[in-house]
Amino acid sequence: MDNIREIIAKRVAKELKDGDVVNLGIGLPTLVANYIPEGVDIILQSENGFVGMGPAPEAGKEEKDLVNAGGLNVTLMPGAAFFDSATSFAIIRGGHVAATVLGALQVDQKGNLANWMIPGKLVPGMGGAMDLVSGAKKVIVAMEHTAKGKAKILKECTLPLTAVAEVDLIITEMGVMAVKPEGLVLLEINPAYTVEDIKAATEAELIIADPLKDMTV
Amino acid sequence: MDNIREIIAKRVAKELKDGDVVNLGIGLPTLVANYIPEGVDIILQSENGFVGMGPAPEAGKEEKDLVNAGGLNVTLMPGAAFFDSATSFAIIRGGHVAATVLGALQVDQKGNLANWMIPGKLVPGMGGAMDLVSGAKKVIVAMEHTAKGKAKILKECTLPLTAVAEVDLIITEMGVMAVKPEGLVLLEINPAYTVEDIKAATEAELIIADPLKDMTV
Amino acid sequence: MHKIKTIEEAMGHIKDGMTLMIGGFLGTGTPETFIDALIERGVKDLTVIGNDTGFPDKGIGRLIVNKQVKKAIVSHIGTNPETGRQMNAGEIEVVLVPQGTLAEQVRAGGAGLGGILTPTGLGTIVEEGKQKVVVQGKTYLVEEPIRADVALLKGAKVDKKGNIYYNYAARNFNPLMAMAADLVIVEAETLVETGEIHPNEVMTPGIFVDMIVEGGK
Amino acid sequence: MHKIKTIEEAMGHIKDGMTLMIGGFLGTGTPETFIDALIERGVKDLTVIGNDTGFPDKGIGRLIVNKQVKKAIVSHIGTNPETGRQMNAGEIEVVLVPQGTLAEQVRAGGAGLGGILTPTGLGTIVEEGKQKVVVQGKTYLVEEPIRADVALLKGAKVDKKGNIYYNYAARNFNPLMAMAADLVIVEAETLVETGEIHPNEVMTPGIFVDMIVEGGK
Repeated sequence: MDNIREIIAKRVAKELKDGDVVNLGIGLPTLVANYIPEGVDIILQSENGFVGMGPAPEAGKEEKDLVNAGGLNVTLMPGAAFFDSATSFAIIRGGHVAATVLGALQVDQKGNLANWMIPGKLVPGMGGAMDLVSGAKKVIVAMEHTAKGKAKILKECTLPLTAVAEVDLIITEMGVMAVKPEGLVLLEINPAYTVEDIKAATEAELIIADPLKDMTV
Repeated sequence: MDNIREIIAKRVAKELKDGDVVNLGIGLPTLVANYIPEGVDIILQSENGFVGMGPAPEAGKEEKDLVNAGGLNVTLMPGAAFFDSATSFAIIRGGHVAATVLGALQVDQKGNLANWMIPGKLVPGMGGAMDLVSGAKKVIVAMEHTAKGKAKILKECTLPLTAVAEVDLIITEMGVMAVKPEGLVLLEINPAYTVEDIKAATEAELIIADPLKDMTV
Repeated sequence: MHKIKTIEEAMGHIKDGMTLMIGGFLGTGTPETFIDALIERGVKDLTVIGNDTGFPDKGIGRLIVNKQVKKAIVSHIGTNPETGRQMNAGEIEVVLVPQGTLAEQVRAGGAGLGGILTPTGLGTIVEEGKQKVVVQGKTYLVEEPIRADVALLKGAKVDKKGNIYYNYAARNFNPLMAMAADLVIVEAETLVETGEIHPNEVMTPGIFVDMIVEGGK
Repeated sequence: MHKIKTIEEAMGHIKDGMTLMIGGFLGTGTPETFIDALIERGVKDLTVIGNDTGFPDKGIGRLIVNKQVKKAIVSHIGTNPETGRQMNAGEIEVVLVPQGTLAEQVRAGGAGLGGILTPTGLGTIVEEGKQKVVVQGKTYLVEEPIRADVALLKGAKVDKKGNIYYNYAARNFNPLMAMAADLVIVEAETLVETGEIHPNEVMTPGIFVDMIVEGGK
């Protein structure tokens, strides 16, 4: 389990380029920050109102009011800057975030995403996710490939959508998939799995890239 | 001439209440600041981006970047605050300005105002005037009653409008007029003039208040 | 204009059934002393506008747990299970709004705008019942302005004119809400003399603030 | 991400026919060193977006006098008679926009909004050719977002990550334009080390800024 999350986070980290402003969702996406390659300087945006977020502080060194969008204490990198929520989402909606990484309940081959509610069951709310997915230049869904054996990568989402046709890349422990005009293309495969394994775990129609690369982390 | 401007500015000053945020237009309206009654603390807003504007500095004490919307050096009152142009007009449009005082080329009995262009002749632009007139709680037109003997207070403006039905009060050297549902009401008269004088200098239909008060400054 | 009040004076203005904007993001930047007072006074049937419903023991969540809220307009409720429970039981109405949209709606309410056009939520249930406008060939949702009877804010430093300086991520919705309510009350962690916040560094101009209560946590 | 450039490097990106946003209000907050360089380089057919056309010898006005501007989108031209002369002679196109509307249009361009709804200009020639939307029973004009190829800004203090601190009324349109152009270049009156501007007091986050040129006036 932890190994799966680590694989996903490490692979996502390779998508990020020097100077990118990146928003990492709560949970698995947060781990991505631990695996940024040497020499790559990314700037983390936190939608509660700042850029230049650093890692968690040492115990006892927490600063009041210095928390991330999950309410957890963080630190600051040199050059950090704070702003109000309207400016925070001007950054997000205005295309100033190079990439947003977030989880999904479902994602489909058209790039639709559902990650904010299960009617009659779980309605946590969309928070900033709808704006992030609409506004970020690149939307990366980072998640385990299936949920308790059930496919999450579908022909068409059945849950209420977060956004329509905004997902660019799906990264799971099994591989890397891109949403393209021709459909959902499997670009890379984790050598621990076969194409048949992935097809079996995916409801969406997968187009297999040729050549199909190994997913290295 | 100077006496006329002084009379108008003094009378306008009496409209302002303690704590009011006020925007004074360029020219005659600027003089109003010199006549604020004792004990009345008004806050001047300058649409180029601050509240808490004070009078002109002594010669040699000008501060760079500390200028009013006319580009002239000013000083700051205690508690002044600066902001960007979007916030400046959020203040103006959002009804946070209690009163705006500005001049007019024409104003009419329905409260329409024209003060930003004369087609084919003079097109300086509206600057912040359209927002100020739309957004301020009280719009006071402060001007000489006529221009070279020609009426400026009309039945209906003929020049391109700055805003429709937004003027509340017109203050000239001859008197004080309020735009009301029933029409343009002469509330106060400068004892130096008769009602007939004012009627002759005004194209708009004037309703004479009963009692008609003296305009005291 | 003496703005400094006791908490009893200030909170006495909040009546059953009112609409309140409350600053903060998961409790960071929320005026907890005001929440304490509202709980003590037992005002009920409140409509609350804020980023989220905090936690059961922190932020806006405490008013929910104490059953003083009949309607919440927020971007998420996931961190406070009691909000979800009351919603499912039909005890509270919850309106979920994308975070960036909520920020702009509050800003529009304070800025005299009739709303904003956003791509966020297009093709999702968020668009239900809303007007759409096509601009430059793209479709946008019309999101309407929001205002409240009272805004409750927290500032790190507040001067005696009501100028506010926020610390780190405690800023969030506070400066937006400061513009969008009929009565604006700020909790000052530290009350300072007028002038101690440099005019360049004021984050909420005092002209928006009606009352200051010393002694935030 | 090394952002510090020579003025030659930075200004080399500005080509004939480009659309430029230029910060400042009657020249205060205008990057005059960049204007010098544009005059020296002789780039022409520019579309310029700014608050005003300054004075003949100050601010944007100098580009007008030097006949490098084919179109100006501004709120007023009254302080620069040469703009009016060129306009009447058909040598330049001038689009006059209410100042608060212009500020919101630039902000919308940077914030990913499809525009804003404003009451300003209703019933005047400003409304010609524009969509209208009725919200909560009131009619508003749809004002569309504006973007530019390049934004030219001036900061009082700029750190090496591009974080900007503005002085007094020199802020005006600068922070809005910082969000709304493909290439953002700031003139630093004083270049400081990263961290010298407190993260709370950054007025334009460095993520918006592509290039910094030291040595503004």
